[in-house]
Amino acid sequence: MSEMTYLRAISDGLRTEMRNDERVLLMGEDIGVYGGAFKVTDGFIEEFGADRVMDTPLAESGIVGTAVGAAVVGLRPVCEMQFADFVSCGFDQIVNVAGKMLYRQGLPVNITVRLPSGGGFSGGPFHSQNPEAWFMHSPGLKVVAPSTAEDAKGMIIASIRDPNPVIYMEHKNLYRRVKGEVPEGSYETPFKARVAREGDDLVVIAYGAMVHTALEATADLDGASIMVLDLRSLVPLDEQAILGAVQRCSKVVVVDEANYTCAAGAQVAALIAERAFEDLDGPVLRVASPDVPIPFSPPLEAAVLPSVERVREACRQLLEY
Amino acid sequence: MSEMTYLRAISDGLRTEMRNDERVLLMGEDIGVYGGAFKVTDGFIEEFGADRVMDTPLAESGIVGTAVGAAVVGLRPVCEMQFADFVSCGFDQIVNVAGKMLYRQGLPVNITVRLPSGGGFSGGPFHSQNPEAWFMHSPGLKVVAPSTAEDAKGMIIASIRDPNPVIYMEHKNLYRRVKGEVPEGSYETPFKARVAREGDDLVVIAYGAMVHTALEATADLDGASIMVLDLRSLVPLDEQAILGAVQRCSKVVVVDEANYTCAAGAQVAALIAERAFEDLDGPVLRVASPDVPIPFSPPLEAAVLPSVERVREACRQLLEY
Amino acid sequence: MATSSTDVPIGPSTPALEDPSAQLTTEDRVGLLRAMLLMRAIEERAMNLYRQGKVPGSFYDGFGQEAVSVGATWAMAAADRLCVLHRDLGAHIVRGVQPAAILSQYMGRAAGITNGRDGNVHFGDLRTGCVGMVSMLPDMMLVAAGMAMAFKLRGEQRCALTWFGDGSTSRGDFHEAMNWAGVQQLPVIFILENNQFAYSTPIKQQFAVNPVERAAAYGFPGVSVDGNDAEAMFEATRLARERAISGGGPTLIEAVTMRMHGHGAHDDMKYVPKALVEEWRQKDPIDRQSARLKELGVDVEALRQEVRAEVDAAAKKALAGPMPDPATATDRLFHPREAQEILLEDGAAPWSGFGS
Amino acid sequence: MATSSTDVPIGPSTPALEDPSAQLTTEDRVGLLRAMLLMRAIEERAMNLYRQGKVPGSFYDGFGQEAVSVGATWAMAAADRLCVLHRDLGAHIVRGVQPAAILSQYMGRAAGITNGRDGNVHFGDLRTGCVGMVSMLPDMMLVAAGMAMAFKLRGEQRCALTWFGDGSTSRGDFHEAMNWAGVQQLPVIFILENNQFAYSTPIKQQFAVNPVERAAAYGFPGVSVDGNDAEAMFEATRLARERAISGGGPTLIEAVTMRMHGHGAHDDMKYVPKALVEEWRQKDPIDRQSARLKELGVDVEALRQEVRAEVDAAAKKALAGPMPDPATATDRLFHPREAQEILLEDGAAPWSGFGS
Ligand SMILES: Cc1ncc(C[n+]2csc(CCOP(=O)(O)OP(=O)(O)O)c2C)c(N)n1
Ligand SMILES: Cc1ncc(C[n+]2csc(CCOP(=O)(O)OP(=O)(O)O)c2C)c(N)n1
Ligand SMILES: [Mg+2]
Ligand SMILES: [Mg+2]
Repeated sequence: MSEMTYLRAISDGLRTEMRNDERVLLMGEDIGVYGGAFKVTDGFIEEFGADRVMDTPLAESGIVGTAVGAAVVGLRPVCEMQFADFVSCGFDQIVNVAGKMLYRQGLPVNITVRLPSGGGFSGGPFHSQNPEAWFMHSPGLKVVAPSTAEDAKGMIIASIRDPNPVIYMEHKNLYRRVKGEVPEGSYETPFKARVAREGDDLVVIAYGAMVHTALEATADLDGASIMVLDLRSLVPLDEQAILGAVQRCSKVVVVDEANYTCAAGAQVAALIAERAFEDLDGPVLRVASPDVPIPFSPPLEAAVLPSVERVREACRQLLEY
Repeated sequence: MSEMTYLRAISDGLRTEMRNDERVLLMGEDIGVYGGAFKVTDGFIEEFGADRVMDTPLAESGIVGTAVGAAVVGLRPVCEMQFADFVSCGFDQIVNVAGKMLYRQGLPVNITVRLPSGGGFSGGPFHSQNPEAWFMHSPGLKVVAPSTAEDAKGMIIASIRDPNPVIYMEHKNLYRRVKGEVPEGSYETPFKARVAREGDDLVVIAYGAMVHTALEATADLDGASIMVLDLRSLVPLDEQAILGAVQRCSKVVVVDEANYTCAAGAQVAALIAERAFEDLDGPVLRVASPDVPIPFSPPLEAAVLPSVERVREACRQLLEY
Repeated sequence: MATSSTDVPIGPSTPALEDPSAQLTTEDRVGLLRAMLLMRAIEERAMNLYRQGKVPGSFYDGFGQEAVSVGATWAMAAADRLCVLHRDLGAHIVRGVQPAAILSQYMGRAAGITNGRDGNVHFGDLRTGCVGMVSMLPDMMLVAAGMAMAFKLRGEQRCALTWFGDGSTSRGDFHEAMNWAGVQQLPVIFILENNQFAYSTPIKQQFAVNPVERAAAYGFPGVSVDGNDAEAMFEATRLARERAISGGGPTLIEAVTMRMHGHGAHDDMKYVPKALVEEWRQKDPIDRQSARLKELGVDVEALRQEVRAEVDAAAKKALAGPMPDPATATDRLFHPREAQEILLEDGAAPWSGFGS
Repeated sequence: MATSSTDVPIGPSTPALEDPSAQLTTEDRVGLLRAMLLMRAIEERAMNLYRQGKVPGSFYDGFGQEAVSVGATWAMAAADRLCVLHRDLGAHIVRGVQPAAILSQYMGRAAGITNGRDGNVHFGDLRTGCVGMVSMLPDMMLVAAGMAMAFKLRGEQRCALTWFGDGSTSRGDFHEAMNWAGVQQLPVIFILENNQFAYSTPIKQQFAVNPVERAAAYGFPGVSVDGNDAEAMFEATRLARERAISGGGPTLIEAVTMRMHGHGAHDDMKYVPKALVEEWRQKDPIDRQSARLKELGVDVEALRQEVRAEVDAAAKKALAGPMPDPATATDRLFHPREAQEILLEDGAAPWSGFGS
């Protein structure tokens, strides 16, 4: 065990798996000599060489498409999009080539696509997006979103080992802000939800950065006993854990940093409305970003991103219901 | 008034608006000399010339990107994706360029993107998709999906006149199957929901082809009085109409041809769970395609697409609740 | 060089290839004809089955372009990997896919290569080293480049090959793949199947200059070949493969040909000048190869009959097979962690030069 | 031609342009220098404000590349339209955007061009005929091509111009735009700003052959220009514009230059050889233009001071402005039907040749 940041935990997971398995290869823009825009792969090229830490042309479709090719002949590419926002430029290769290959042809595509996502530092409309729902709506892709350093490492390893294409959401605003004890060596975190805090009166369901917002918002809320469920995996979605939490708490707030409409949170809320209706003791409240691009200027961005205050308000409203 | 197919109604709307407004220009693959893969623009090049019915290179990003450029200097381009599935290749230009321009820069982008969508005729994984939820989750885009011939015409005209980028979903399985009386000349259908059938015991909420599935499924269901709400517009979503219907009926089935997770139907169900909880007298049931690519072979496709029978079952289950 | 429907030059004049027959035994040359005959017979049968309502969806064929896929694939080794496109059924045949499996595929039967999950030529049989194409054109160029990248990284003497049409060159992925292959000097062969139309769109609306001219500006050679000559296609591909596996990098081959049927079964191709079709009918690749073999004393008629019988039997077998079980419709969305790793396997490589 | 960090040739040898000064009055030449000085002074000020925490997010500049945007924009007419990229602040300055508005933009103030909705150079002032760039590179090439397409369709004598970097040429949209412009022979000017790096990636990892070589294979000329010479940039762009508006089609101009700062403020560019930076420092575009004007007897020092004072005043004004009101954060997602149509308006076109 040693304490490290969420960012270093991702690096640690990548390094561990690269040492374990020669088939693993990293691809992306500026990940080699420069060590990545966020320095996740700092020092990697020295250890693993330019062939396994590949500085690619500025071409997201190229990165994903060639990774698919390399995967079906036995490599295990891990692609980095410099920012999650640029995944729109590799979108077609992900949803149509990688996502559908196994179902159609029986050929698994073992690639991992890392998406540094999320807002909170004035990245503006093109460096703050949370595009996970696009991929949740595209069959054949797994989508995971760790919130802690320990899970960040365990889930990058599990993603690489998973024979399917995995979209690995890493929230930029957790990179250096979140630290934790991380086991040494190789381990996997399952693609299942985790109870971040036990509680009985109400459950806040969240993932990624919003887990921390939820924990902070509910750490001390008028003495109520509030559970926080960290989904960790969005596809597969741990429906059992969600339904179990609702059964236990009867009141639910779903928090999502992404834009409101058709977000992961919409799916979770819809699931609850369909399968846990009888357990509900109040509306399924949602906190998410409104449907606008994430603005640049701090007061505007703060007005848009879900805040501790907004989560707290939603919980209060429901507790009083 | 004259009776025409859904397909001809779209043509009629396009022709009407092209005669009305010289700024309107059609762009797409094989839409000119050939008249379009589905013949929506058959005969157009003869009337309007190759400059206004433009056969483009096979390049979806190019189609959308150049349309954006043409729009901001005063044209009103209507882009056809040959099949909705290929929109993944123009995805970035739609979500990042067209969708965010007004919010960021104050510059409206008046383009319409026509997406022939949906399954039901063994189109297989790449000619059957319903990608509307991707765009609902991308701020700055309007998304509409008419289900009748009259609305198909009125909404294509309204889409062209709308100063914002509009994703116009036209369901291929309605093209020749659905006919109706269509007013002559120019008119607009508002981006609001429509009651397709009145009813009090239960409401089925649907859009596009699923409106017809819903109507058929509930035409005679054990004598129950079943409302069918045709959303018509997905962004903006007519929340008032949805909440009003729930208030009136207390029981809801949401039907969606798209894949289940994070679909339009998830958003509708989540909205109801949040804002109409007290009106609900039973779970919000959903019928949608399971999360797999739409398979080619008829028995497989039939097993995946929402059927009259599945909608009927969901309604029965809820009526008995 | 061949006449084009437009005023866009059909590729640069390429130095004449050496006589390809030096590389080909009579058996090879018969094999080429046989594969082309099979391709045509299977597609004709499928078209009939389509008209009878037995092939769901749409149907697309490669009538008149048989030499492009058959000739090129004849030059590929077992360990090479291919992404086969929609006019290239011949590649599957050469790699060893059985006619009954192909007809089952078209009809959406359980015994089809994709078990009914995908239609028409959207298939790749893993056991033949082929990745099934997606519809989005030309996405597979990047997948082929990626396979070649893996070969190069591992120091293997193998190459990847893919096809794409003239229209497909307009999309961004063409460029990303060409550029990637050029920068990394990958062992990949790109075959531009210039059949002069993309659906209804003639090449002059796709490009101002023939894309084969672009290869040089990506750092590798582009050559134009008579796409209706299976032996010329073989030879150009053989040379490209030699360059590839000896570290010489990619090659772009333009196969100059003509789409002799509509885009799909529904398309009467009114937009194509009749004279152009007539002109190209004279250049039929099967007639050309038959004439060669007749000169060598091969009994081509017997071969034709043999192929016909084979396809008859295949059709019978395919028609007898069941449709897929609807209960399986949602299976195989994800590959289980505990299941065995699945990778592409080697395909047939019938060329005598491989000594097999 | 200029030295490159790599062994990729930096463009073809282009026939020397005629002496550009024939087209430029002394006032023009001073105007070029003035705009470059303003660009540098504004960016230096912004960098300071960034270090003081007054510019949120990241900060990017075009230090050492001022001639590329200033020179090219000087050749643009009021009715022309531009998509300005992230090293090209000079274009905004020439088109008439005020320094205070730019600094407000960087600081996310309400008075910024995007009212705080977007950051740094991601802006376009509608009143100057400029479309604000998106981050996704090089998406704006297609937008520029689309504007040019509209001009051509309407028979207007106008053109569109955009910039993009060496790295941006690797993406599919580069190709789709080049091809579209070539097929339709559009009045568009593409300026490839080859500053030898894309973030940390040197050009030899982006392409095997300089992309300016590709223009010919799209059916239009590609020319290489000394990107550190504002007058050469002006002249090349003027000629390209003449071709464009007289129906001659697109031009690709490679501006050979060097990124003299890190990719962004956070980047120490350790990956760039020191000698290369030193070499290019000798070619500073502002020094070059200053030397020319000194020879003509212009008081360059006075100009510098004037610019400094202007930027001081602008910074003061910008700093005094409020941040945007959070209550407006969700406004303007859609343009109301009943509101007035908004289109790009004409910008400033200071070149004396336009007689303004
Ligand atoms: C990205 C994309 N857009 C549109 C289509 C629809 N489409 C299918 S085939 C075709 C024409 C392809 O032309 P070409 O590349 O020349 O191949 P050919 O069919 O002539 O062999 C089109 C437009 C597609 N498959 N992919
Ligand atoms: C599609 C896309 N992918 C990644 C990025 C992240 N990114 C921002 S600038 C940059 C380098 C751009 O290099 P170049 O085009 O040469 O322009 P320069 O910054 O050198 O002027 C990268 C990779 C981006 N903006 N767009
Ligand atoms: Mg073709
Ligand atoms: Mg650069």
